Amino acid sequence: MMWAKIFYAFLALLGGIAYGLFLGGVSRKITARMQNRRGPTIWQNFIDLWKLFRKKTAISHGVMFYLAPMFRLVGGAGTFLLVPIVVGNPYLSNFSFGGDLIVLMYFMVLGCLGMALGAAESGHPHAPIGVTRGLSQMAGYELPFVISVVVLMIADKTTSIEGIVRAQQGGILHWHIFTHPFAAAAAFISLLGMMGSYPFQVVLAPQEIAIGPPTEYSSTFLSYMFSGRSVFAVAKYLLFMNLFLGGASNLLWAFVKTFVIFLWPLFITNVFPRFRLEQSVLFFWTWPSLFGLIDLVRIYLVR
Amino acid sequence: MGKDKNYFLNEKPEKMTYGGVFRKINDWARARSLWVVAYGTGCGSIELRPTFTSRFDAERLGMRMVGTPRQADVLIISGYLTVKTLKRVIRVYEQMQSPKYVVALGACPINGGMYYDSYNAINRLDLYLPVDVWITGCMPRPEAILAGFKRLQGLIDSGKADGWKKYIENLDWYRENQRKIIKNWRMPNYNW
Amino acid sequence: MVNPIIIIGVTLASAFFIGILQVYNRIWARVFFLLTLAFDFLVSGVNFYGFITGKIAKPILVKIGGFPPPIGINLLVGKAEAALGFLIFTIALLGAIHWFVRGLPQPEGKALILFLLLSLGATGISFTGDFFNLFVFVEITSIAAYGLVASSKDEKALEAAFKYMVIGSISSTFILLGVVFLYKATGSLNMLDIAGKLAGGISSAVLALITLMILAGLLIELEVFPVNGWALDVYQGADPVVVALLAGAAVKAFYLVFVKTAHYLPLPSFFHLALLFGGLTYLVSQFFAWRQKDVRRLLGYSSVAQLGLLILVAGFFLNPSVSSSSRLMMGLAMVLLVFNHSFGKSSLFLLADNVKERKIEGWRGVLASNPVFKFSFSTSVFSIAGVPPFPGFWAKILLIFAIPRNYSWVVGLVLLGALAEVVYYFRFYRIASEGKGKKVGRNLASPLISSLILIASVPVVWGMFTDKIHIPVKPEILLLLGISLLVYFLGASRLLQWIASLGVLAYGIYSLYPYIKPDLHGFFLALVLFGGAVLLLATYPGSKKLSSSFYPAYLVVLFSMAGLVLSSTWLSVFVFWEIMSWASFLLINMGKGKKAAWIYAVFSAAGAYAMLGGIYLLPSLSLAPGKFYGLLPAVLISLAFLVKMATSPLHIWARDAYGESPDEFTPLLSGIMSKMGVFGSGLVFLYVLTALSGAGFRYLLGWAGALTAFFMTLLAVFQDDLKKLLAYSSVGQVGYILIGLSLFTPLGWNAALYHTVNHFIFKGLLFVAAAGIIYRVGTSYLPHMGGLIRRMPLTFFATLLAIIALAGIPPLSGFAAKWLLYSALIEKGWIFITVVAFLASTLAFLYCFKILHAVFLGQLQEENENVKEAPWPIALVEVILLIPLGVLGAFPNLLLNPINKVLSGIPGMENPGFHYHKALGIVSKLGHWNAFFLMVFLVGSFLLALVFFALTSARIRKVGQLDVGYSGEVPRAPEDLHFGYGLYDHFRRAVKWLIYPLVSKIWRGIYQWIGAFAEMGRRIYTGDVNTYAAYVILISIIILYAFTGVK
Amino acid sequence: MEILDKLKEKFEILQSQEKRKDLALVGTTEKDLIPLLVYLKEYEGYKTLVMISCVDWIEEGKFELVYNLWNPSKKHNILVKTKIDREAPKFQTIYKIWPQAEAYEREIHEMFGVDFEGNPTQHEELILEDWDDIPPMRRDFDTLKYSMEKFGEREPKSGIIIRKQISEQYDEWRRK
Amino acid sequence: MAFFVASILLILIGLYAVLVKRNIMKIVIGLSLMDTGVNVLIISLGFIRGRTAPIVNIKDLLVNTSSKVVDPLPQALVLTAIVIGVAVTAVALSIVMLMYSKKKTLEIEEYKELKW
Repeated sequence: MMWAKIFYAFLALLGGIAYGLFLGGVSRKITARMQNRRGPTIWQNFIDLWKLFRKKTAISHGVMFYLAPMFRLVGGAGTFLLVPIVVGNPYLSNFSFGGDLIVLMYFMVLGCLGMALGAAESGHPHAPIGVTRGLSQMAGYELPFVISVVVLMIADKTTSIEGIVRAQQGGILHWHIFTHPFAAAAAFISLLGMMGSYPFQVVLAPQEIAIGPPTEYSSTFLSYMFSGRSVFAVAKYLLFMNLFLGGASNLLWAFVKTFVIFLWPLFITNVFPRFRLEQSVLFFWTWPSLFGLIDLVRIYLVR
Repeated sequence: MGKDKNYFLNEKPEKMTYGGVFRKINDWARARSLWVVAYGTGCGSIELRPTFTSRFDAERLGMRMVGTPRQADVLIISGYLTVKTLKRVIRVYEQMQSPKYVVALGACPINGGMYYDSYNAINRLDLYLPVDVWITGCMPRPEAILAGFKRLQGLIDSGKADGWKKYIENLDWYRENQRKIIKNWRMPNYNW
Repeated sequence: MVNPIIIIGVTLASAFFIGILQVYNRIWARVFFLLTLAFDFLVSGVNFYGFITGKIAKPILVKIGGFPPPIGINLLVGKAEAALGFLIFTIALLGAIHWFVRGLPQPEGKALILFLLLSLGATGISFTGDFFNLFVFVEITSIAAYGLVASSKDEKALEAAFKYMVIGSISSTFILLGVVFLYKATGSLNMLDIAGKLAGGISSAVLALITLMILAGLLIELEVFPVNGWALDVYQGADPVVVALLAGAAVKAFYLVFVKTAHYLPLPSFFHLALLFGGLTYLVSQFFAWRQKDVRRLLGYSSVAQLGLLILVAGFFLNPSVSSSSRLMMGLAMVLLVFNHSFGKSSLFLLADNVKERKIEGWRGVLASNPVFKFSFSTSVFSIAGVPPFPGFWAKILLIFAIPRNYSWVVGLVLLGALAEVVYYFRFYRIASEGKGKKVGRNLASPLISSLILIASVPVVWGMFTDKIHIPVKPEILLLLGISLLVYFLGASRLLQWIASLGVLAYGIYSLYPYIKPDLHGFFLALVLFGGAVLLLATYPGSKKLSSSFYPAYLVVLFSMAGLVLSSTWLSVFVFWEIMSWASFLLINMGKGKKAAWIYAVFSAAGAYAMLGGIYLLPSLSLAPGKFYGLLPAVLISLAFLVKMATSPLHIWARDAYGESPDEFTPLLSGIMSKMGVFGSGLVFLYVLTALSGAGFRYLLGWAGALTAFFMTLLAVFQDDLKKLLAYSSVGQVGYILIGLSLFTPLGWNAALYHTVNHFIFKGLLFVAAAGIIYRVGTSYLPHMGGLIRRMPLTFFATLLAIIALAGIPPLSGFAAKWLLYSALIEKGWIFITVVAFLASTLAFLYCFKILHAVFLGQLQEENENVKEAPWPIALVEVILLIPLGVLGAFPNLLLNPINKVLSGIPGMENPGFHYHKALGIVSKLGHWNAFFLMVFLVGSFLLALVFFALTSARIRKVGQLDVGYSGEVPRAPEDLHFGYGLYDHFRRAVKWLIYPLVSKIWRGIYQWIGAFAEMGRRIYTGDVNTYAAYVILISIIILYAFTGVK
Repeated sequence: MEILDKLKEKFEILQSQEKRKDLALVGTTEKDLIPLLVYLKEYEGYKTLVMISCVDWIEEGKFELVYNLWNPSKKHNILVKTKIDREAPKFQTIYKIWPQAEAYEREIHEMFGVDFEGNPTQHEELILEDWDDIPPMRRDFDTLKYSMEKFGEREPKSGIIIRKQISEQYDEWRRK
Repeated sequence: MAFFVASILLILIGLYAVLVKRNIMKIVIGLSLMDTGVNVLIISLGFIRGRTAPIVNIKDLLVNTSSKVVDPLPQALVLTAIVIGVAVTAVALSIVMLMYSKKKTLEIEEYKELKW
C-alpha cells in the first residue's frame, strides 16, 4: 500500500512541476499581453528549463553552494506533497498523512533557507542582500497568514488540512472564504508576499540587485531552482484552495480552483510598482493583520 | 591570496563533446530560449531596448535579458570597443557558461567603422572573441537585430553556431591577440 | 576559668606602666604593649572556651572588694559577656598588629595607652553588673576614643574627635542622670537587684522615664538614625585602625549593655522603640550609602545600618510575646550578626587604610594586582553582603524565619535593606575589580581576619545543615561541594584542573545516580549532571587569561544545581539557589564585563530575596501540593525564577551577562542554569498554586513568555556581537518554555520539558561552537568574521544543524517542541499568544541566517586566512551534541516516553494528550505529525535529487572566491565583497519603534531616582556640631515623650 | 566690456577680445594666470570652472592652456589663456581652488603630457589603459599608423587611399 | 528642692551654649557647665532636709549615724563624676588647642569638612 502511495505521489509531483511551469508560461503570456506585446509561447518555461538543464558547463563556489538547489527542489516538492490535492481519494492525497498544517508552515521555510545558505556562500554581495530582504519580508507577510491560519484552526478545532477541508463541505457557503471573509482577505494579501509578486518583488529585484540570491547560479543548478520554485508556487495554490475554497472533489475542480487562485497575484503584480522593504513590512503588519484580527476577535468572542 | 592575484581562466578548459542523441532537441531548446546578458558595451545598446520591449518584443523568440553573465547564453557587443571595454567584455565572456554565442552589432566591431584610425578603438572583434552573427549598420534598427537573432537561431538549430568551441580549441591564438593590446589584467579602482 | 577582674587589673596597670617605660625605651614599651594584649586575649579566650564547652555552667560573679552584690560593685560575666570580651581583644590584637605593620601614629606612647584604655573600657562595659560602674567604664571608653580619634592629627580627625566629644558627653550626661534617678527610684545600683525589684514590668511613668533616659543615652552611642552624624564623621575622619576597634568592638559592648539594660528594666514599649529606631536606621542608612563617593563614609553607613538591624533584632529578642523557638533563632541570628559584622567591618576598614585613595574611583583596579588583597577584600565584602557560605547569609535566614507572623512587613524591610546593601557593595566590588592594576600597601591583619571568617563559617554551615534550622540536604551534595573547592589548590596547569574536575564530576554522577528517578526532580537532575558533564568537556583550552579559580566555581555551580533539584523543602531550594547565583556571579565576573556581573548580581539578589520573602509567607516549607496559599507568595517566589529565565521585564541583565561572561561558562549559563528557572516555575505551579486558582497568574506568565520570545528574538536580529546575539536568542527560546509551563496542561508540559532538553542541546552546541570560533578568530564581533566554512567545516555543520533545530524546521528535533507547543496552545485556546509565538519563531529565521552568513559564508577575510578547526575538546562536544538532534528528529518518542513517565507522577498530568499511531506518527486531538516518515522522505528525496544531479549535471568547475559576476571588473580584496555588517538595517527602519529600549530605560530610571532620593536624604548630615546636638536633644525628647505612655 | 578694462589695470593682459555678448577672451602670462583666476572667482563672481582645454601650437613649440569660467549671475563666460613651453610642459594645479579641476588636469596630462604639480591623481589612467606611446592628442602623433599597427591591418579595397578618399568627398560636398 | 531646680537650670544653660554658640571654646564651656549641673543635681537628689553631710568625723555622728546623715551614696558617685568631668574637659581642651593650631580659628563654620 505504501509503495503505491509513493508511486502516485511521484506522479503527482511530476504533474505538479509541469502544471507549475505551464502556469509560469501562462503568467508570462498574460504579462506580455498586458504590456501590449505578443510574449513567448505558453511552453516557454519548459524550453527554458530544458535549455538550462542541458547546459554544458557550470561553476560552483563550495559545498553549500552545490547542495542548495537540491534543498530548494526537495523543499518545494515536500511542501507540494504534504498538501492533499483531493481529500479522501487515496491516489491524490499525496503524503498528507505525513503532517498537519503546523508541519507544512515550518516546511515552507526549509526550501528558502537551504537556498539562502547556498547563495550566501557564493560570496556575491547581492545574495545576502536579497536573502535578508526576503526573510524580513517573510516576517512581514507571515503575521497575517498566521492569524488567518489560527482562525481556521480554532474555528474547525483541528490542525490537519483534511479536517479543515471536511469542515468546509456542503455547499459554496460553507467555504472559509465566505464563513471567515476577513481571515481569507488577510491570507490572500499575504499570498502576494509569499509569491514575491510585484508590489513585494524585493527578493529578486532585477533592477537593483540583479536577480538577488541566485546571482551566481548557472545551468543545471538553475534548472533545479527553477523547477523547485514553480512546484512551490503550485503547492501554495493547492494549500489556499484547501484552506479557503473548500478543497477539490476531483482533479478537474482542483485545476479550476488553483487557476483562479493563480490569477489573483498575477493581476496585482502587473499593475503595481515595487514597495521598498520597510514599506512592505509595515503594510503587511497593518492592513491585512487588521483584517485577520477582526476575525480573530470574532472567533474569540464566539468560542 | 595576494591582493592583485589574477583571477582569470588561464588553464585551458578540457575539450567538450558536442553531439549525442539529444543534440537536435537540445539545440532546438537552446535556440528557442536565448538569454541575453544585459551589458550594453557601445552606442548600439540603445537599440536593444525597443527590441526587447513592446514595440518589437524579442521575447516572442524566447529571448530574455538576464542580470548576470553566469545565466546568460548570448553576449551582444553593441558598438566600438576600446581597450578598456574589451578587457571587461572578455572577462564577462569567460564568466558565461557554454554553449554561449556572441552577436556583434554595427560596423565598428567589423572593421573599426568610423573609428578606424582611432588610437583607442579596436578594428576587428573576431581577433579577440569568436563572433557568431554580425549585424551590420551604423547601429542596425530593431528589425535588423531581430533578423540577426533569427539567423542565430538558424545557426544554433543547424549546429553551426560553435564559436564557443572555437574559442576553447584555439584559446592560445585568442590569448596571444588579446595580450598584444592588453598588457596587464589589473584594473584600476575607479572610486571617484 | 580565670577571674575576669585580672583582665581589667592587668590592662590598667600595664597602660600606666607603658606610660613610664615609653620614656626610657620605646622598643620595650611596644613589646610590653603587645604582651598585655596577648595576655588579655588568652585569658578571655580561656573564659570563652570554658563557657562554650559548658565547663563553666553558671555566670561568674566577681565581688570587688569583698562586698556582696547589692552593696559593692561586682562584675557579672555570663556566656555573652565572655564571648564579647574575647571578640574585643581579638579585634584589638589584630588592630595592633596592623598598627605595627603600618606604623604607629606619633606620639607613639600616648596612642598605645589610649588603645589599651579603649579595649579595657569596652571589656569593662560588658562585664560590669553595676549601673554606676557602667557609667564609669562608658566614660573611660569615650575619653580613650576621643584621644585616639584625635591622635592622627589631621583636620578631618580633629573635627571628628571634637564632634564625637560633644555628642559623647551629652549621651553620657543622659546615662549619668538616668543612673542616678534609677538609684533614687529603686534605691539600688546593682543590675540584678533592680531587675528583681522590677520583675513585674515597669508600671509607673517615672520609672519608664528613667529607663528611657538611659536607653536614649545608649541609643546615641549606638548611632541610631537621626543622631549618627557624629559616628559617620568619625568613621570618615579617624585613623582606620581606631575605627576598626570602635566599630568592631566598642560599639558591640554598648550594644550588649543596651540589650542587658532593656532586659533588666523591662519597658513595655521597648519593642516599639527598638523596632522604630532599628528599622529606620537600617533602611535609611542602606539607601544613603547608595551613591556614596567616599569609601570610609560608605563603610560607615553600612556599619550604622548593621547596628540598626541588631537593634531591631534586640527588639524581637526581648519581646515577651515571641515564641521560645523563634527567640532562640533570633538569639543565634544576633550572635552571628555581631561576629560577622565585627570581623568583616574591621577587616574592610584595615584594607581601606592600605589604599591611600579616599574616593571610590581611586580604587579602580585595586583587586587586579595583588591576590592577597583580593582574597581578604572579597571575603569581607561577601560575608557582610550575605553571600552563602559566610555567616551573614545564615544570620539573614535565621532572622527572617524568627520574625513572628504578624510582623511580616518587617521581613520586607529587612530584605529591601539587604538588597540595597548588595547594590552598593557590589558596585564597590565592580569598581575595585575593573581596570588594570594598582599598588597597594602591605597588610597582615585583614587576611588573618578573612581566614578567621572562613574558619568560623565552617561550623556555622555544619550547624545550619544539621540541627538548628535543619535544612534537609543529601550528604553527598555537601561532600561534593567541599571536594570541588579543593580543586582550587591544583592551580598549576589548566589541563590538570580540567581532568581533576572531570573526575570530581564523574564521582558526583556516580554518587547521585540513585536519585535519578522518573519524577520532575530526577528529570532535571539528569539534565544537570549529564548536561554539565558534556559542557565541562568543552571548557579545556579556555582563553589564556582565565583565572585558576574557574573550575572550582564551575563545579560549585553544578553541584549547587544538583542540590537545588534534589531539595525537598522550599528553604533548601532557596539556599542552593543562592549558592548557585553567587557562584555564577563569580564566574561572570571573571569575564571582561564587570558591570554586567554587577547588574546580574543585583537582579539575582533581588529575585532571591523576593523568593525568601515568598517562602516566609508559605504556611509549610515542604514541597507538597497544598491548598491555594494566595497570590503573593506565588508571585514573590516565581520572581526569582523569572529573573533567572530573563523573562521580558527582567531581562536587561541577560545580554551583557551572557555576552561578556567567559566563553567557557556561557554554555552552562544558558544551557542549564536558565532551566533551573524552569524547574522553579514548575515547582511554583505545582506546589504553591492549585490548578484552579492560579489560572489568571498563569495566563499572565503565558503572555510574559510570549512577549519575551517576540522582543528578545527581535532584538537578537540586530545584534552585531555573536555571543550577545546568541544570548538574546537563548532568552527568547526560554520564553517558549515558559508559555508551555504556564499552559499547565499535559500537552503544554510535554512541550515545555521537551523544549527544555532541546534548548539545552542546541543552545549548548551553539555557545560551544561560538567559543571555538572566538578561540580561533580572536573576536566575537560578527563583521570581522566571514567565509569560515572553508576553515572550520565541522563547526559549520554543527552550527547548521543547531540552527535548523533552533528555528524548528521539521526534520530535526527542534520542530517537535514547536508542534507540541502550538497544539497545546490551540487546544487550550490562547489564540493571541499563539499568534505572537508564531511571529516570534518566524523572526527567529532572520537571525538564524545572520549567524550562518556573517560567520561562515560570504568572503573569507585576509586576517582569518590561517584559522584552523576548533580545538579537539570543543569538536568532540559538538559531535556529541549533534547526534541527539538528528536521532530525536526521527524518533521524538525516544524523549517523549520518559517525559510522559515523569509527568504521569504529577496529579492532573496523567494522560499525555497524544498517542502513537503506526501510520500517522504522533496524533493529538487536533492533528498529526509523522516524524520518522518526514525524515526518511526528506533524506531519501535529497539523496535521490543529489544522485540525479550528479549524473546529469554539466561539467562543474570549482571557482575562486573573488571570481564573481562583478560587471566585468576584478574585485581587489575580499572585504570589498563581504556583506557582514548591518545585515538587517532595512528591517530595522521598519521596526524602529518596536526595539526602543524602553524597559532598560525604566530600570535605569528607577536606579537614578532612588540614588537622587538618597542623595537628597543624606543632606541632613550638615557636618555642623550644633545641628548634631540639636538632633540629639530633639530625638531624646521624642523618645522620652512618645514611649513613656505605659500601654 | 568693463570687465576687460578692469583686468587690464590689475594684471598684465597680453591679449583681450570680446567674442560675443556673453563670451570674452583674455590672454595672460604664465605667472599671472592663477592670481587672475582667483580674482575672477572671488571678486567677479565667476564661480564655475567649466573646463580646461589645451591647444598644441607645434609650430611655436608651445602648449596653450585655456580655462573657461562661467558667471551664473551675469550669465557671462570668460576664457583665460596662457602659453607654456612644449618640451617640458609644466604648470601648477588649481585643484585646491576648484576640486573638479583635478579630473580636467588628469585628462590633459594623459592626452598632452602636461605635468600639473600638486595634482594627487594625475598619473592614474583615466581613459587610456595600458598606454605605451607618446600622449595621443599631440599633433606629432600619427593615429592611423598606430591604429593599423596595434589593432590590426584593415584590408582596404585595392588601390584606395582612405585618408585621401574621405578628404576628396568632403571637398566635393563643400563645393556643391 | 531649690538645688534641684537650680541644677536643672544649670544643665539647660549648658545645653543652650552647646546648641547655639558658634565658637568651639564656648561649646566646651557649655559642656563643662552641663557636667557641673548634673553633679549638683546628683547631690541634691541625695539631700534629706535637716541632716548633715556624711563625714563621720565628730563624735555625736558615730552612733546611729544613718538617721542623722544625708544619703552618702550620691556623694560618692559625685566624686567620680567630678573626676571624670575634669578628664573629659581636659581632653576636649587639648582637641580644641590642636584644632586652633591647625586652622587658626575657633569658628565652627571652618570645621564642617565632614558632611553628607
